[in-house]
Amino acid sequence: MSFSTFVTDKAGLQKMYEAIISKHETYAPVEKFGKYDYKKVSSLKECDPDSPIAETMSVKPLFFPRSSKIMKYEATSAGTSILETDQDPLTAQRVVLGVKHCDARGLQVLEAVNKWDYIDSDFLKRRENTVIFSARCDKAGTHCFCTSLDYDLENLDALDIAVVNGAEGKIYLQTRTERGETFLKEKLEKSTMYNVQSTNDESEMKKQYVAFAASFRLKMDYKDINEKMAKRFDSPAFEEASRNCVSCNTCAFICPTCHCFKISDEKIKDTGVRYKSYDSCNNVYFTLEAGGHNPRPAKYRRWRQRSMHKFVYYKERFGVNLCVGCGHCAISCPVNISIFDVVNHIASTPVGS
Amino acid sequence: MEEVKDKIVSIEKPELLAPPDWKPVIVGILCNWCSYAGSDLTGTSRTQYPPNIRIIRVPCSSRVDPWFIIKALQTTADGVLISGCHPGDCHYISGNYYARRRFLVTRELLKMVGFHEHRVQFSWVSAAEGAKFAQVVKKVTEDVVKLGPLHLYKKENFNK
Amino acid sequence: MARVGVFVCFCGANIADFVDVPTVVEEAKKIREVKFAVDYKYMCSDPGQQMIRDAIVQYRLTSIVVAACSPRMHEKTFRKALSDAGMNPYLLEVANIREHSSWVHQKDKKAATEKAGDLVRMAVAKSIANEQLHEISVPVTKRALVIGGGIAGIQAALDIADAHIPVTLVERSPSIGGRMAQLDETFPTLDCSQCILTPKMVDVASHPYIELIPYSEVIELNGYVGNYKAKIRKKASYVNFKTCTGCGTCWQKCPVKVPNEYNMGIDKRKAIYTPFPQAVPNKPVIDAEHCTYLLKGKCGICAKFCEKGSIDFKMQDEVIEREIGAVVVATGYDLWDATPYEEYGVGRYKDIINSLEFERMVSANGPTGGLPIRPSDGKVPKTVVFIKCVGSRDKAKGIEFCSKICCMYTAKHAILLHHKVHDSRAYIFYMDIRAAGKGYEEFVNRAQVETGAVYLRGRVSKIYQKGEKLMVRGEDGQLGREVEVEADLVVLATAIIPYKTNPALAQLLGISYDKYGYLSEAHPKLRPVETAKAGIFLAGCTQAPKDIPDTVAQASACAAKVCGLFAGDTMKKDPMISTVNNEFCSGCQNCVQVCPYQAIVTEEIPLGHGAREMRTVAKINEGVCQGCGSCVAVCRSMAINLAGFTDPQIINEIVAI
Amino acid sequence: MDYSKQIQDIAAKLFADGKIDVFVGYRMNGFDDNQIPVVITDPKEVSTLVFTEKSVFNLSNYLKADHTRNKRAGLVVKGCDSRSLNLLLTESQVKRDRLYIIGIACEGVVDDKGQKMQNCIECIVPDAVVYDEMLGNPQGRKDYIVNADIKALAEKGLVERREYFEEIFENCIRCNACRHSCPLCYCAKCCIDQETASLYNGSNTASSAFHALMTWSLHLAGRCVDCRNCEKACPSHLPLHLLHKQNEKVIFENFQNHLAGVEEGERGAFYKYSLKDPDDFIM
Repeated sequence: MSFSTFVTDKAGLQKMYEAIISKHETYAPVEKFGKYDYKKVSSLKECDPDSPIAETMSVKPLFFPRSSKIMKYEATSAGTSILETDQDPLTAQRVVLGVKHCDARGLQVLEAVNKWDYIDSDFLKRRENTVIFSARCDKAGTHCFCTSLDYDLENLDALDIAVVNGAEGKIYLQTRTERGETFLKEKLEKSTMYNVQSTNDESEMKKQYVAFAASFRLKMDYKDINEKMAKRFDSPAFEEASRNCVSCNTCAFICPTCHCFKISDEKIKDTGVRYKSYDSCNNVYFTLEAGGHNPRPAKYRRWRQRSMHKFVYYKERFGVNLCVGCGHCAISCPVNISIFDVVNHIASTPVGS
Repeated sequence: MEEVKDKIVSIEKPELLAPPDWKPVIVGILCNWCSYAGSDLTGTSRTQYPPNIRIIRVPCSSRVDPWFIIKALQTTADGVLISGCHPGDCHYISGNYYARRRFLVTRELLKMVGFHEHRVQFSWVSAAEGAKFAQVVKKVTEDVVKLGPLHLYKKENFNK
Repeated sequence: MARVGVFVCFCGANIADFVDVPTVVEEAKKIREVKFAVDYKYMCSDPGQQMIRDAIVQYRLTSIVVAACSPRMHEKTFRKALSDAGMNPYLLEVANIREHSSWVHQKDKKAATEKAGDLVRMAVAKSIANEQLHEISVPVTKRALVIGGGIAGIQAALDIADAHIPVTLVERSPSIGGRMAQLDETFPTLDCSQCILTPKMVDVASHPYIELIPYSEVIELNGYVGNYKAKIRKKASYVNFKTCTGCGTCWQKCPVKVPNEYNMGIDKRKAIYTPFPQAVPNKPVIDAEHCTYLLKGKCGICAKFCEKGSIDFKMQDEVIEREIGAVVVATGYDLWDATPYEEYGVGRYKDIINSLEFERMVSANGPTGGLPIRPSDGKVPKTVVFIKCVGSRDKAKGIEFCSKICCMYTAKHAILLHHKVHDSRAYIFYMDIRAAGKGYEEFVNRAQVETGAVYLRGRVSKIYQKGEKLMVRGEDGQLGREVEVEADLVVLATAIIPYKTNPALAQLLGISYDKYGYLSEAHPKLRPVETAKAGIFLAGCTQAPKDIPDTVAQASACAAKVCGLFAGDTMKKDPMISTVNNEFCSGCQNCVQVCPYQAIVTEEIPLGHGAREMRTVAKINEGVCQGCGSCVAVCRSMAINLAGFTDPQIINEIVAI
Repeated sequence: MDYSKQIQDIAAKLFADGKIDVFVGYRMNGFDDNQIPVVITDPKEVSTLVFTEKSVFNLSNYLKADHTRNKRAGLVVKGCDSRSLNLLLTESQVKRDRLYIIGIACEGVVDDKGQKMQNCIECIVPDAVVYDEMLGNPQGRKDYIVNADIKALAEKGLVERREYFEEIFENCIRCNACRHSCPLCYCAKCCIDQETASLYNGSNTASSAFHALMTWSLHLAGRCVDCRNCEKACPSHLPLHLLHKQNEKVIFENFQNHLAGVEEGERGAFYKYSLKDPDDFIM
């Protein structure tokens, strides 16, 4: 199937967004306390699809909620019965506006693990029924390093519709998946109000990508990073790197690819709810066993686990890194530890020292 | 039984109407030596009070962790009453003085985050003040009935 | 999984009339953990308890909920039923559906039933988190410390020692005897005070189980019931008691004269002295504040004349320690200073004296040889006005309470005055005559009839000098007119107050005291002898004003309590106390701050398995902890929990409503 | 306010004299003009140390970590940081004889955008209260000012306040970064993570956030020194200081002007009492 490219202007795009919001269940970055989080919106005024990357939360919670209800149950002397399961079955199509490329890529990376031995149908269904419009990324943030990872800006199929700035106020819309293609085509067929023209000229878009790629402060050669990391399991650099860490767990909670969770029951009287909620491998109690033994009691070990999982284990298992280079962790870290620096530093230390 | 009038709204969330059969639930945490004994005296003297309070016995008001109040508000309670010995009468010498400090701070904090101040109330009731206990319960119940059901930060599976 | 049995009581009609008991049982049966629920007419009766015992065995129950009257009523009864069935008694929870439901919601059976159902549900939820608890045994040091050597301390010490329990008796003055030794005769029988007291004093000195430490004070008390450690400071007496024979040469020769406390300052004693001739021990001490040698390094006459060479000016205060199991506090009373009564001219007129000064004057061994005199001119008074309730029952100027003994001793004083000065007349201003006691009313009547004492009901408004006389103006309430009495001597029955060091003593003992300084008993009616701190008991006027019979009775009661405490080698203690989970304790020691009993100490434990680095954690002293839970609420890391009222138990109750 | 040179010299001397094993200070973050904390064990790294008005993070937080807790450490503290350090000392978490404290007479620090922090504008104790060596000119104690946000909130109606805080609790993602970055949250296992609490609040819902944040703020009541480490750490940028400032205000106004960690050996406001504490809110 071939995908199409359209060109429009800011007013046209806004009109289109308005139309989408009025028609579909739409999510977009909404500002609160200076931070943007993806929330359901009822008008374009409430949100900002071009929110600054440094102040925007990951889109992950729309697919893997911070807390999802597994089931609601009742336990009485008559026995235990399940009252409800599955938090939101999500049958209707929904739209998310203003998703950063890296963020969308995170969802793609996560699909692998969700399709693995246990199939998380909730996650997959949510992705299946969601059309993602990208944000107009045109300048890299301080901590961005997405281009350094195995990641192709021009052919990214993690998002459904790429929204790219062109010259002279032109905005390009490019469908990247079938879902995006169908959705956008249908929209454009129904209305002609969006100043949209089909185009085959992708040169301006390409130019934009090149400019974007050049704006990165952080760059590294990612090709052999996995190998280098794998050899440095015993590197003392982990201890050094983790020294500044205050174990606050923020990095994991805002990461677009972290997917550790815990199960908790909240029972009041006879009814209980079982939740699946985020957790972090940086948490000292994450690996605490019931018998009292903790295989990762020291901070650097938890640190190593997180780095190795992102750059070695996941890659070995699924062929991709569990990091998309969004830099959210470095931004949110109270002491500005950047995983980019850490991985680079570790990879550059001598093996076996 | 406190009569519930037909239109009661939750004071913190005026958009929510109380169901017609709504009855407030008040969690009462009482110290063993004064207030619990006082509440027993209310019983022995057959003084009547509204039946909405559910009493929990603790040894001393100083045993009451503000956490209990938060927990009660999150789950079952529309109102909370905490009662201990009068200052100077603590069976454990000084427990209620420590409790008093915590209560003031907790109350002010809850007020700030949007709970009406009558949601959480405190009293000193001695073992001899059976009549006072009945009055206190009556006042707290009447107050909470006026405030309507509590809908703030309730647990999802809480439905009473 | 928990298997809970629920037993709902009808309490005859008390519960059943206002709560639909079968509905409560049905509601209980719906709870997942409830495996058995039943109702019965009287759960506390023998058949009722038998039902519990049977069900425990038959249904393999793991905890029991009894829905009946207040747990303050029958918790112990039902706990015993559980023990009898071989179950840990602390697995019981009582739902109070009588005092808290049926009796207070008599007009609304539906609501009362619903509430009873909720109370049962809460008790079930709590009981699921109940843990097996075991009574705590605390070893006991079988030695009692008696503080104060007045009649209360003497009696307590003798009674305890007679039970072959060693006693350490600490007295602050050089001799035991206390206030009673200052009295002449005692009401209502007019026994000679000295005659009945001195044999007891001698008994104390010679008793094999009593260690008498005079001229000393308790300065520190640590530990807990059965295991106290007391520090006692023996003040330097500068006299070697071992060699001193008490011959008396030293105080005859001593040139320094000091107001005599024993005689209320009416006459003088020497700087080396025994308080009174019958003192026990009958050995002199040197008053360091007045001794010329000790102050200026000159004199030393006593040492020159002492044949035994017992005077030792280099003697120092000495601190000794005693391990003890129980304490009896008997520090006695003092007289209130009547200076605030300006209108009486207290302090201005020499011929106004207080009752103890009068007592000393009329005493056969007193400074005046048993004759009352006017301090101003030494003349024998003919008209004596006694004023009662000076300071007592006077919220504005003095103290709100009644001093209890003044009515009786004033009557006694009237009689004594009559005996000593036959042609005298006593006028007694009073508010009420409180003569409740065996033979007391008769005694007051006797005073009135025998001596012709004039009882005038009313407060004295003013006393002023007129020539040699004191004019006492007051009101005769019965006649409703003002009266004025021309008096030679005025005796004030001033209020009696606890000894001034009581608050400091209470603080070092860790017990409470009231606003007047009286030490507080654990319960005004049912535990009048105990304090809130286990193992510390109160005797005599340190707790409240008392006459001699009451004091002696309370002292004996203390002795009985002490003997009871020491009856076994160990003591049993309620297990509902705090415990520390070392894993979570971060050692911030805020709990140590708030514990009213100093029951929390710290200990060092290894940082981890086999680690050399140590960390500090809190440790509860089981013997001292009274189970208030103050520490639990301030423990942020939830490392401390209070057995019987743990966080899970209380939270379970809250969410079960 | 630039004490970089002095601090470098002091740290170098401490290492040279063998007085410390680690030094906790600030260094440039390497990509803009902001600073990050640094834990130095190698004397060679001393030259990276800086201290300016960009030295924001409260370093006493690092004393609860494994690699400093039982080591001899040197560190830099501003007024607020020294108060939390004081409390850590009082609550027996660190040993004074193991520390070498460089106190700063702080003139206030600025946030990422260069704005003076609100807590510095309202600062009461700008000078370090516990130190071995003081840098800068002590300014003395300042008057207590009620937090501007608290004042504004107090004027709002009940419903408005409720709506505002509901948003705070709904936007909380329960990452617990606030807790971990707080120097005074040193518990071996936080009560929120323990079974008793988490049994009913394990989820990341607003209700659980309400429970966690309220409990947390009450555990810091009378102890919080307003260093705002929590706010710096919060990925949702929640105004967490409101909870603490409210408690601080109530405690200051009602409990004999209690300020956390100012006096040596003084514990939090909940671990003592006065007979004069307000009683009028109790029936």
